[in-house]
Amino acid sequence: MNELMSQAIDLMIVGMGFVFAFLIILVFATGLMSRIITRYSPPEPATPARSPRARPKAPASVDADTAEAIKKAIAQYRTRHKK
Amino acid sequence: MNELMSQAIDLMIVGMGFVFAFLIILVFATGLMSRIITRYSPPEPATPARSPRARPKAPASVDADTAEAIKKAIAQYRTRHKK
Amino acid sequence: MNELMSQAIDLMIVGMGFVFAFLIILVFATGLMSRIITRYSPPEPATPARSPRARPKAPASVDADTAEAIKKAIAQYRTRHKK
Amino acid sequence: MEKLITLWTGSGLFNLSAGQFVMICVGLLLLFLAIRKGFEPLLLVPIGFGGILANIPEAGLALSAAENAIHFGKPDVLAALSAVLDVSYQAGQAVTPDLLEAFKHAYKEASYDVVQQASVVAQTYGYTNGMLYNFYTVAIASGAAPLIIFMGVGSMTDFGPLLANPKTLLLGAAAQFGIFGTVLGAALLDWSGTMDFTILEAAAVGIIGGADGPTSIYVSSILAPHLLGAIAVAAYSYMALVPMIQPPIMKALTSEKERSIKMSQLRPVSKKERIAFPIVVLIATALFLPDAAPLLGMFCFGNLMRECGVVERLSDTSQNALINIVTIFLGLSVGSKLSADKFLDLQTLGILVLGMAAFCVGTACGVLMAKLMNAFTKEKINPLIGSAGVSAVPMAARVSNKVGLDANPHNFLLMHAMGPNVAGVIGSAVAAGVMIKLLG
Amino acid sequence: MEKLITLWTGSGLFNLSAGQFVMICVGLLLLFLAIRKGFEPLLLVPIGFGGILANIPEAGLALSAAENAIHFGKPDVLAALSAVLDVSYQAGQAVTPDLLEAFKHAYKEASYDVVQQASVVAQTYGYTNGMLYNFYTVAIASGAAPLIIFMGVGSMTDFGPLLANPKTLLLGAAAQFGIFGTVLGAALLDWSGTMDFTILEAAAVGIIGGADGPTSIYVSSILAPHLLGAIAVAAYSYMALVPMIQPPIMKALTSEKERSIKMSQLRPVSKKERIAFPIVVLIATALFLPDAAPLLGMFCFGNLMRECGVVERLSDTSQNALINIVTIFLGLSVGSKLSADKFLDLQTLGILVLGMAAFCVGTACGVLMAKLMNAFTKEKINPLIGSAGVSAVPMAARVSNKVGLDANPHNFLLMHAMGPNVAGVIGSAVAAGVMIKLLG
Amino acid sequence: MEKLITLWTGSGLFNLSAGQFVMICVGLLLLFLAIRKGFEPLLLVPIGFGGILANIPEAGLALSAAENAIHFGKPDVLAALSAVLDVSYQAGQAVTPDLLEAFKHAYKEASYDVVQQASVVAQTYGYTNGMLYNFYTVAIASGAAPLIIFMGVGSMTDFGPLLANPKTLLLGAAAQFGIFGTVLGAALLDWSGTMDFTILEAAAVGIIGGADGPTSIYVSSILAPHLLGAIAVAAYSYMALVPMIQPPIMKALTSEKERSIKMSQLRPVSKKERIAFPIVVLIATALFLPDAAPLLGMFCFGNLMRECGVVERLSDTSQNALINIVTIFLGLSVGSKLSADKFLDLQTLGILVLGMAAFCVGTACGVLMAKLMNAFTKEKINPLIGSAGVSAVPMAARVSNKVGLDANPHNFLLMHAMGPNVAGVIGSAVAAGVMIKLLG
Ligand code: NA
Ligand code: NA
Ligand code: NA
Repeated sequence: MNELMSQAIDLMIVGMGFVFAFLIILVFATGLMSRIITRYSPPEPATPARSPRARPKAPASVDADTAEAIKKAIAQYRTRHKK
Repeated sequence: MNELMSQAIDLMIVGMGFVFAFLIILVFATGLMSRIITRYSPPEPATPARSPRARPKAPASVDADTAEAIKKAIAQYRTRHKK
Repeated sequence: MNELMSQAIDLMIVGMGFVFAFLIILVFATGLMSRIITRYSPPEPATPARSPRARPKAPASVDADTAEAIKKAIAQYRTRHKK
Repeated sequence: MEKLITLWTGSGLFNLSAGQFVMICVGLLLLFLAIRKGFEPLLLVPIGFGGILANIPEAGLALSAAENAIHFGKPDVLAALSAVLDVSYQAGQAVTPDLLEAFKHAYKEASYDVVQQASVVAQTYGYTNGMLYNFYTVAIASGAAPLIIFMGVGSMTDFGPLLANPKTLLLGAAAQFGIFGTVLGAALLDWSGTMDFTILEAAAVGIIGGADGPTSIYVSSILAPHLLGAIAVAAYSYMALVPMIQPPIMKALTSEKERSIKMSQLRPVSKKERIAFPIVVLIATALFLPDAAPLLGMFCFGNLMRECGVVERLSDTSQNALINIVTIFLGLSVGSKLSADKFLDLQTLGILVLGMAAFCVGTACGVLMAKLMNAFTKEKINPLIGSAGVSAVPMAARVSNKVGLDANPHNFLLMHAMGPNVAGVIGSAVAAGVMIKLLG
Repeated sequence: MEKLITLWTGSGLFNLSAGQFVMICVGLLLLFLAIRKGFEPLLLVPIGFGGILANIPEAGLALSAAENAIHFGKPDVLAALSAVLDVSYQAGQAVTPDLLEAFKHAYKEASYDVVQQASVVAQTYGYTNGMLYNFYTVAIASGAAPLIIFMGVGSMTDFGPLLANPKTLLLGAAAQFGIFGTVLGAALLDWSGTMDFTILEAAAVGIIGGADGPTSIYVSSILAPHLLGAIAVAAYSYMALVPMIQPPIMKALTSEKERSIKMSQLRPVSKKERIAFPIVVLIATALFLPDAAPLLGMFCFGNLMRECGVVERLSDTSQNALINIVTIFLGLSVGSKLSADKFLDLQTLGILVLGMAAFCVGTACGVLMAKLMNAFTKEKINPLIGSAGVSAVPMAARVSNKVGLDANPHNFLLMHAMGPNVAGVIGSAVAAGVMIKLLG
Repeated sequence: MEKLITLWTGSGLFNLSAGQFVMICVGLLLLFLAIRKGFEPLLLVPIGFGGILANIPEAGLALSAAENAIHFGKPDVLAALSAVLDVSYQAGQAVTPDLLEAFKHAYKEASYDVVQQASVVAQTYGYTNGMLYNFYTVAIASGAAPLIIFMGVGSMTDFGPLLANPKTLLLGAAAQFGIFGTVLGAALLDWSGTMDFTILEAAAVGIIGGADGPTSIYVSSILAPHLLGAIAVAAYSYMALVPMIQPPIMKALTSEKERSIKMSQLRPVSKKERIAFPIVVLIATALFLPDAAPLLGMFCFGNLMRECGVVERLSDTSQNALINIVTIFLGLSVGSKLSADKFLDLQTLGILVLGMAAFCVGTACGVLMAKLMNAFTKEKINPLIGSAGVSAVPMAARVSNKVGLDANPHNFLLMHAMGPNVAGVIGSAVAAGVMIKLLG
């Protein structure tokens, strides 16, 4: 086994060890953080988990009048179909 | 009184003097500019003083068809309510 | 005739010659490209020549509900006018 | 095993100094103030985060290649640097903390050409500038970022209220007393032996009283870069505290009757006047104070783009994408100056105290100037709009409006206060120019 | 008192030279043309403003650190610079205007390495590069800004009309005669002894005839940077004047009947052809004229981003935020070259005259080429679209359309003229490549 | 005539080498994959185009001024360079290909200070850096572009699913085995004598297994810049191929029953937790792995801007205008490393093979880790979400969802897979930090 091999094996052991150590610490730190926040803060209206890397669409910008007209149109439509 | 004190006093006198001198010049220059512009130009529809650091919202962009449909819906709604 | 003149004449002959040569090559290359693409690809719905340096407007973003309501309003309106 | 030791001796926990720990806490505090208390978050979030990054042990994000090379102190690198920095060291000699201190000190005092040479030596040995150091060089040391932000502010500023009532420029002038008064205050502190300031440092601290972020950063990057972190933090913090700092002073200096003065509605201002104004300011700057040309020039350029009506695209970009991009890097760069050895110093305390005094003095002088003007003119102005002369746009104008409404619920001073408010921006840029001219 | 004198002797009014005064007026004129007359405002507003900034006395915004050091002429700094610049001067010797002239001249003629050394010396003594000088270095001297703008233009260009009728590329070729004809004109002026030009200067002036801003700036920054200001101003001004320059020439060279020729509707162009075209142009460039690769490469890259349909985000950014940001700094940087000693010169007059001639010759050659093509082909083209070959997108195409409508109110030539119009952009980039190859 | 010869001998056709021809074809292939097959087009369109530009003969777009000077091989320039680069050459001596090779080799091996000196010499003789070389220097060599993109990615990332189930961080850890396994694989190839790798090269190749573009580019720019082109191309290509690479491995390692495991709905996560998380990660980084601070710091900064809710402007800009601008230049810069002499090498083949292996190993380890966790915990997780731990956001999570739906059409795993998916980003940044610490 040449030097590169032993270096690579070393790197793998230390590297994976460290990655796991770091992320395990993070699991506990995150859990602790969540618990502290949940305990010491007033319950707030929580946002449900969003789909990542996608921002919520901007709200359809329709002015008040339009919205009103549309609501009426919908209401009208429903009323008619009930008949 | 040490040197720094005398430097600071100097700086204050010269500095405030200059700031006032400059802004007084600006008061006159601005007044002159406004008078010249008002005299030598045709009266134009002046814009009222806007709220600073805030730009007007972009107009709601609804395409022609939608607008047409909405107008009809509103007209319809109004007609009905008159009845 | 001084040296600058002869340089300028040289530059003009070589330059214009090259510009024409290059663009004539491009005429043929473009024609060839268009023919190859037209022959070897399935006919696709071609876009008509657009006005340059102007991008099409973004489609009006109206959410599904609104669109539905508007469709109904239009349908309703048409139905009435038929009567 | 050896590699595990490398990881451990290179970890933050192993190397964390007390100073770095405190500074990370300061960074967290700034984030808290920005996010929970709404203290100028656009700047204090990047500054606070940058401050934390700058204090991560061993990462050297805020250090130049040469500083990193000295920090790691390998004998052969030090030997190469010793020739450049004129520190006596020979390869093989023991590397003691004192020796490293000597190198650091020599680097700090080195002239431009020596710094350049040290940088080449360090990079030849494979060291690199930290990320934040690069950001600082490009954004602040070059002077570019504060000027570009000032351009963006210009393109967001409406001079209409000022043009309708140009006299209010004087209120913006008076409030700059806060700047020069603070310089005097720093001199007093130095005289009394409480803490040491040079005239350059005193001037840089004074500019906090200008209540204008980019101006403060621009001036301190020229006069006293080592104080830039503390000055920027103080400037933005106090700007956020304006609604708490100003009202008591305003009330103490005015009577109920003065606070109730109603001002006549502002005249409409024509488009041509709006276009001509930035050019008038530019020419006045060119004729009387060339040293204010970078600041006021970019400010007027931004405003001209806004008002001329033919370069909407450029104006939009300068007040959105461009200013946002520059703000991110400006903030991180300012944060890079929040290192323990520069911030955890008695001077920082002085800066915080003097900065607060500067705001108070500026507010008071603005109000008093308004009262003085009323003694000479027929058409009275409400002295409450004088406090808006410190700038802190648009916060100070809103404070004037609010205090005015307390006295008379039908008296809306907002538009009237916008005049002195933007005048304060011009005033502090002029004061900055004077200080750069006389001291720079 | 001494400080007041410092302020006064450092003020613009005290130091304003006649040349600077004239150049500030030129800057104001450019702003007037841009804002009131609508002359290419996106460029001429920043250029005009930059021109004013560059001529503010004592501010040195357009000067390098070394030029600023020479300007202020302190004996010890000059002594340090004299060794680098090889000017005979000893510390203590009197500083005369002649001496400063000698330093300035030596700096201007210095090679790259000497300029670098002078810069280090000046910065060691505390002088800094002016703001506009920094902008120029980053934006134009590096070549980046014109290329990035060209990329943006590429992503705003629709090659559809050209692809539908590739023959119109020849019209874009013919119009480039304006470029080379102008080089000849400059040589004639030089020969007649009216004014002096080198071949590099003549070529840089000729590129005005390309009627393409970024190409003009790119070429002149390589061949004759000292003329860049005048060339850019001429190029953008004449592009704005196209609706006045072209119609008389077009009418003089065509008969009423020719102007009324109706052209058949353009065939639809498939998405695949649009995607393939920039790649075809790129490969042709790679094979035949590598020196045009920066310009045409970035142009094709922009166009490929536009047409490929899978990188909408990048295409949008390159035609909005990015091009706007770069335009601001490009304009200010061009303005930095509007300094009195470079602009107020007989050559500038020559540039203005020759630039106008270039547009006229290009227009005429485009029209004549169209007539020549009609002599050989069955399907006639309206010779009015030939004038669009000078580029000046989309102004020249609109002119073709308008003159065509005058002759026949039902004849819409706009789309047909867009082909030669964008061909003109390619043509002038090719001409630029040839000139850089042969002279650069 | 002489000028015609200049044009011809300077044309691409005359100078095209076989290697350049092949690389231009590779560039076209990348464009084809990006545009027609949808392979990560945002990066591969600029990379492919940059690759073509870099291989245009004689244009030297990807070369430094010194490399261009050597390429053109004028005797006086070589004589000046010979002193700096320590190559034996005297003015007048014949310029042979071997001699130019010697110069090129000396430049490649030169230390930082020598490279700087050679650059000054070349620029003194009028040579300039190629456009792509400048882009590479500013964007990648400085480390800025990958970090800014990482900031943008941070501001587009939602840690909600991860916070709801922090255990999934372990899946992100396990998948990094792909990185270190690949390093071992490269060592094996070297041991077997198939191809040569140094440990730095092996580590840079391994990072492909991180399935994260900016991390790969950042690490390889530090450890093995000459392999950057091949590594970036492999990383982005395999990320695009994730939907083909992963499913067979996932199915082979799981039973139908395991694939059908339904997971309980994720708990809602409060805004405060979202704000605190990036700060927790930052502090953990500061304490345990300062070398990951640039990557994780910028990532957390972007995420904090997103979640804190008070800097919407900055967050929007960092995920739109800023990231798009940087992506364009990052892509072109990566393309500049696709030159024939670096890419057409046996090592590239090794990189492609090992990169593929890295993805497979990472996928497998993620799945196996999930199964292992199920052996110890009560609440079972669906092992299919383990494969998402390689990152390749959000492609890998979608693959988990799709394979899950194949097994049980009512089982939506997307949200559950997002946890390990973003954990994979953190995991590979940590792995990058470890490698930089131990080898950089
Ligand atoms: Na102020
Ligand atoms: Na043209
Ligand atoms: Na990963």
